[in-house]
Amino acid sequence: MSHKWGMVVDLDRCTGCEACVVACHAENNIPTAGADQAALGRAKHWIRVERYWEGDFPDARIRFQPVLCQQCEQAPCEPVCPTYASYHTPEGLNAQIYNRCIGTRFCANACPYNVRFFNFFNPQWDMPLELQLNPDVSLRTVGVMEKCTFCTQRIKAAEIQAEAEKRDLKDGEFNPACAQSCASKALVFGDLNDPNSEVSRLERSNRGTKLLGELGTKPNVTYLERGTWEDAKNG
Amino acid sequence: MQRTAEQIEQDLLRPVFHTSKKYWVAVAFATSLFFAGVAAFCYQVYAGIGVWGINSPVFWAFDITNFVFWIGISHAGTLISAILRLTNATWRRPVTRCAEAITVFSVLIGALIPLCHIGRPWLAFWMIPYPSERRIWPNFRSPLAWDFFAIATYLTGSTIFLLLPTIPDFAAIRDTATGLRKKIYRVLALGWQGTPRQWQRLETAMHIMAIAIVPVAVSVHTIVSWDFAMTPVPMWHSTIFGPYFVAGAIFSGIAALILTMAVLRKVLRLEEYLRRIHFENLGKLLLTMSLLWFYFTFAERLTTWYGNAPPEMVVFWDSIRKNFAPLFWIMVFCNFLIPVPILGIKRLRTITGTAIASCTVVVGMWLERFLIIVPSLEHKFLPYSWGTYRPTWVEDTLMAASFGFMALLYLLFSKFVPMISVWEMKVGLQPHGGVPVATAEGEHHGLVLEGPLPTDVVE
Amino acid sequence: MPTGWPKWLLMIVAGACTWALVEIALTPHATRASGQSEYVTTGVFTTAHPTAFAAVKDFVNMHPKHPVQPIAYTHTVHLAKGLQCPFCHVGVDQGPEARIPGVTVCMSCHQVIATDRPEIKKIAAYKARGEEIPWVRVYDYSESAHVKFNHAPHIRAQVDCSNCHSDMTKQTTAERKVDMNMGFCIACHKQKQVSIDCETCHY
Amino acid sequence: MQRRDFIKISALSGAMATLEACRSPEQQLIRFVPEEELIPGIATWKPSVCTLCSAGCGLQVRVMQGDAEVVRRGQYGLMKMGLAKKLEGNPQHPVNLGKLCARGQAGLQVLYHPDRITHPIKRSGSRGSGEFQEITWDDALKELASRLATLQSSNSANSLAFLARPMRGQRRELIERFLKAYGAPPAVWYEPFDETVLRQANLLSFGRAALPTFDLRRADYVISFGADFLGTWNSPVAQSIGYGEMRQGRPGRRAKFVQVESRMSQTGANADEWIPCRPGTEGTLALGIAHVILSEKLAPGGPTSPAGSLEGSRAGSVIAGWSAGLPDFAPAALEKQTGVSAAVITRLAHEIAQTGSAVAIIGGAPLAHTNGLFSALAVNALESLIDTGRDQRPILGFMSEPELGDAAQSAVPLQGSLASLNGLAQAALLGQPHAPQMLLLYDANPIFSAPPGVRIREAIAKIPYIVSFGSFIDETSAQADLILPDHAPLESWLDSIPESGSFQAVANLAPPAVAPLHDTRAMPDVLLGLAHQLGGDVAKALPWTTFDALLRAAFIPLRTRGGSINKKTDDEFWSTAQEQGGWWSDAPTAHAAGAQGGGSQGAGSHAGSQPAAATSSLVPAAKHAPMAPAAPEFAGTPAEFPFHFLPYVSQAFGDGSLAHLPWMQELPDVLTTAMWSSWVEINPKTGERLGIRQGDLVEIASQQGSVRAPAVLSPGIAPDIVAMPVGQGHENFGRFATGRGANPLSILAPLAEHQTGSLAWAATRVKLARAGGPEQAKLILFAGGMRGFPHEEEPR
Repeated sequence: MSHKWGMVVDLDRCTGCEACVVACHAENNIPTAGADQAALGRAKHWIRVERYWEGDFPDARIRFQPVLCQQCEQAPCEPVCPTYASYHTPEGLNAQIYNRCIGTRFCANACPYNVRFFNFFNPQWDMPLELQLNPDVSLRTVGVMEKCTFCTQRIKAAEIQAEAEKRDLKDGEFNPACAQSCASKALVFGDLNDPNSEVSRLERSNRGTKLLGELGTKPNVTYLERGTWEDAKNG
Repeated sequence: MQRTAEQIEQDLLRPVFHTSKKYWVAVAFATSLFFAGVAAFCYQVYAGIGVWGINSPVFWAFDITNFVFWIGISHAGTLISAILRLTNATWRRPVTRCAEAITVFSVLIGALIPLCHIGRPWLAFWMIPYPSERRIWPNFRSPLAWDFFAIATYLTGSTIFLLLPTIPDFAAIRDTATGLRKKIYRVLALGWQGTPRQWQRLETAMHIMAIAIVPVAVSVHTIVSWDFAMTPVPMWHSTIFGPYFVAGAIFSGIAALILTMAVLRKVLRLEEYLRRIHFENLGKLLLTMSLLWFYFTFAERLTTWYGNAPPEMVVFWDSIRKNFAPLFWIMVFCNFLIPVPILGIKRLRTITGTAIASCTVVVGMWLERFLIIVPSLEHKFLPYSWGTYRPTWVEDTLMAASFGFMALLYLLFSKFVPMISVWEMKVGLQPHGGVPVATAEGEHHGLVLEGPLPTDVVE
Repeated sequence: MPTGWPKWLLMIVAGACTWALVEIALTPHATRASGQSEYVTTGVFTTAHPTAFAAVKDFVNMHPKHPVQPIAYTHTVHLAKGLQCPFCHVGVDQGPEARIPGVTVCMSCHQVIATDRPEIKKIAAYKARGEEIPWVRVYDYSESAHVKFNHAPHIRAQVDCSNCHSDMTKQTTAERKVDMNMGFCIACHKQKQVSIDCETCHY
Repeated sequence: MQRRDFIKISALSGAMATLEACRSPEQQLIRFVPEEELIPGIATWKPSVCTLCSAGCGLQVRVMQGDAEVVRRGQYGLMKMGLAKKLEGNPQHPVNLGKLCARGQAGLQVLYHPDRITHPIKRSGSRGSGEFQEITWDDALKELASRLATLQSSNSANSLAFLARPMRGQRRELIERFLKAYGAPPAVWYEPFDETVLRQANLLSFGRAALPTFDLRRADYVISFGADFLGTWNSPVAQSIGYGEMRQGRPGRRAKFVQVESRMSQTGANADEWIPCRPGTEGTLALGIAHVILSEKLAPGGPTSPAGSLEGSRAGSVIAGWSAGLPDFAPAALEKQTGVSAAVITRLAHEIAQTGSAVAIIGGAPLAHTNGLFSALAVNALESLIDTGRDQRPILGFMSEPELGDAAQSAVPLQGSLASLNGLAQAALLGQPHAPQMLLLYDANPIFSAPPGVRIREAIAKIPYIVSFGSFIDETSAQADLILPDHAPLESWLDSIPESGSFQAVANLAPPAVAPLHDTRAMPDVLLGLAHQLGGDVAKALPWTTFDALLRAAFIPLRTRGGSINKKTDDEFWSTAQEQGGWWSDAPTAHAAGAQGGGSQGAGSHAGSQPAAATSSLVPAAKHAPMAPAAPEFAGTPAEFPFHFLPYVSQAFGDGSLAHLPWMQELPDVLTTAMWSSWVEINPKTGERLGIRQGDLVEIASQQGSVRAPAVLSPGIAPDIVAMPVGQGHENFGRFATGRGANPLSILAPLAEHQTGSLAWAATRVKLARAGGPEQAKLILFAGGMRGFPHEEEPR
């Protein structure tokens, strides 16, 4: 049975701690842009914790919302790429093939979630910071679009391991860096084709929503709305 | 007082044979602009495209604005001259060539810009469908791939359309020139002898091209508009974009044409040939397009406002009330409020008048493209990821260079080819019509000038 | 260039061109991600090519066919002696990379065997200095290929080493006999009916 | 554009370097024979310990082979070696259960930081000029040893001072023993945000001078007074794990969470109800709630539970008027004082009473007022009243202490660290008879983090000889005469004893995860070496030659304590402990916990599962006279300084010690999304009143001085509060932090909590004025928009 990787983001568990953000930087060799570039709006965070204010003092509230690539089934970023650099893998991921990318940036415009990031310069690390780079993830060069891959290198590694041991992948056997580091278990990753996996169980929750679902992009990431104390009390 | 064939030939071929100091200064200026652009591009390739002001989420800005702008300009020529030829509007004769020239050059520039704007220009050839051991073809679902083919077709088509009617003039130059020049033009003239048979062939070819080029032109700008309309971006994802862009393109095209003519008229001293009537007629056309443009803009904005979709309204208000309001209203003035009275009132529809109107339109149409692209990208669906855009000197330089390049190409062209079709003007002289070598065939080929020249031309 | 062009214009043009060239020539230099062969010591690590020339070479896929090695190692001899590849190239059947043997591996045998040969003496000298043999990489992917090749699955799938490294029994020091371009990989993958999905290798 | 220029330049030189390199890259550097043979491309996971905060989480380090430029035998060269690629939580570890916070994961960049001090250096220019010259370890140690010897022989050994950041474990032990044997006064442990007040309060209320542990996964109602327990306070990872469970871990049972604070913290942002209250009145508010519960006889957890009854609550007994039912704390009376309406107070009391297991938490700003201890005791009293532990044991409890051998961990002192730092400063400034002649610095940066009133800068300038063990040049170590760089944590033997975050006793232990990159030496080994050279008592007191020997001696006794390791021989135990990343006791069973928790006593006598450890710090409650309510005092008059100044521990930088890590600099702040800068949070109304817009430059002035930073208008802060994150404003801390932003600690008044003498960092008053436009301020925000939660589909 082929896999369909998906994620559930429980907005009721998310504390906005941003451990996922740093985990992603460490795992995926995402360079730090530096103050000048960040000021120009070129900071790269494959996963970001969006936060929105509601109300005013003293009734002010904040809503946290981790946003990463939604790995849409009907992804607007895919058809627009003239070179097939952005395409749909058999396992339901929106892959970005760096070496095929010529940098038209069309996909980034088409993405309604703004989760595609462009290499405006060749990334650089002051030595010896480069020793921390993960050899399992390629280093994107200038003019190339990049994005969340659901840590495809981890998926590949797990699949190769399973193949070596002649077995199927177990649910929760591996996780993307973000889900792996999430203390409050707000991010749950797994195989949506496996009805018993935790992710598909949670996806069926009645709190489930899709981000910008009205655009018909059919994301493989599901958000679980915040609950309230009253709901819980009333059962 | 009518001019004789000799005078016409003499007047129109003068630029080819005599070069003024002013001309070289102009060339120098244009060239320096162009090479400034080349330098800026080299710097961009070396340092990374980050030296532009583009950022996340505004990934397109000046680059694509200029691209759409130049492709738009290109609709002047071909479309106009093709339609005028087909409808056999006799006043077209002095106009067509400089129109067609504009087309070819602006398409050329428009096609260059995407090559400069992509992140890895050295891989642009992947847009070309060629068999490789990788067994990967371009993605034919991508509007950019469509662009590539449409523009390639348009470029070849309009080039042919420009060169066909110059053949007899090349021949004319060949006959008068001497030395190296003669050799060159002998080649260019493709052995034109002006036999009835050749005239007939030329005629047929021009007819075919005239008919073929119109749908191509329309499709090109429709496809350009689809670069935007095909993506779920607020205010981009609209069905009106196709016709809207085509209309806008013709609009800006005519304006550019009028401007060029006004300049040529002074520089090449063609007052005798580019007369008020030409500007007046083109002015009328411009007026129509201005009204049409306003209609489209109004329709587009009204539907958005009525639809009241939250993400679209953000862009809507941002462009007409907030950050981009100044640009937006300048655009409305330039494209509508200023040109319409000038072109509408006959007394103002003078050569200067139309030239001024055209100026504002060219500016306005550039702003229109900018206002379509940037505000939408700045405000996509998730407020958290909104951004802003400021151009850098590199982008400014590249833009200036695109104009410089246009001027340069035009200047060089005017050096090698008479900017007004000599033989067509001669045709205009025939009292009972017919081609220079009097032949009955002429009548069947619409080459004949029905009746005498319009009075205001003759006066 | 037509005559009559003013001098200053020519200077502008020439200036612009040369400047552009210099700029390109000084494209930010690179080192490889740690774990890969080429390593240059500078203050900053970037993913770009060392020089414009290197970039061009990479673009047209030029590689040294037969790099000169510090030790004139002979695969022929060792393989003839019945050594198996994984004996020295440890890890080739376990993970993505194969280790290129260092002095410790060599000396584990040559402590006693053929110690009098000049090449062996060289190795011994390296060991004495506590230095590693600076082997030159033969097969490698350019940074911009973004290829992630993993030996282990291929070996499990009984792909013979010689498919990609040609017959080592006929080589002394390794030569780049096989041009490992994408077509080469695809052809084999198609023939073996395994995935040719882009992301199988490119990520 | 400096950064890009810098890159350009290095690119240029680099291009040159590469041109030679192109000929034969291998000739560039000699290549060393690897110390360990790793299989390339295959990752191994090694245990380690996170040292970036006091929580003491267990780590797993992903180690892979790679080429690194290292120093061996005093020679630079390339070596294939194990390189740390990623830090993740240790799944077995009782505190963080395989999870890790943002700061912890950035520990990697401490190891590979480009500004690390790579070899011992000696001051060559004038002090603080930042001019140092390289020096060999032998020379450096010889110099230090001789100076120590002379100091001792001239029997002014007690003029040796040791200044370090508080820590729990064998390093601390080693330092204290060294000083004791040498004859020097105990070390000065300083950090700006110390928890002395809370430890003192817990000692009085619950009999344990330790930070509390919360079993949030069982909580039904959480009311937190200023404690940022999901972000930076106590053991955030452990608490976040519990938080997730209490929200959605139990189908149909979702806890309510109320946060009381004057500026919305990350934790407050997650609350179901956020209640702003006047600074320093949190304790009063807590007693108001208690009043309602007591007076209306709302017995939480049902009438059967005696917790509602007045007597029996030890925590209550230390509050004056408790047994009388807190007559002075009627909600109506508190409205003006606390700024919270009586209705709300009453409602909270009723809600709490309804739910089964409720918990009250206090931490952070409320403790940093002059009346911090009172607030803490008040909340503890409320806690003991409402935390009935419906099932098994109370939510709030204490971690048991592992009984390490010989070098048993000393109890954390209950003296506020500001007081001890003050002592040092005064001694130096006044040149008292035993004024410090030599200062050893370890991992503390008081010049940055102490309030100016302490005048630590002048004090340090007066000390003749300063030695730093720091890995980086910071404000304080820049003053050093000799710097002996320590290994990075991942390169050294680590141990620590978590104070909270689990109910098991935990002793962290980890061998080096990777070989040292630079020519550095572990501080403990250096101290042991010095002890050996000094000889005499010092050598006797520290017989070990290396730190791991000391650790082994300390850990071996745990073998007989059962717990996570069950091995016959000491060697087996020792190696297993290294593989596991430490030792921990078994999880307390419900029964045992019940006994320990003493359910009916409320949280009365939470204690560790080992009586010995529990009693070690127990003091009779009766000894302490009941505490009368105290109003907070502030530095500055409301007239002149209309705003309360609230510096807060930064999400990314902690107390500023992590500001040099690029990942942390580029981490968008949780609430404001600011990067690479510092900022001032003010209420939009206040901004309107003073004509301050988002991003404008504002100046905050206190009696002590003033700082400038860009303004962020935040609805989550009271109009009379000005808040500013701590961490930026370093004048000398590596390329990423130096000269960036402003340091709020530099305008704090040196006010101390009255009872404990720890820094009252929330007690300063300031005035606020616009100082410039956005172009001067340079506020860098990651977020474009801050309003308008995107429309989502209706829940299915």
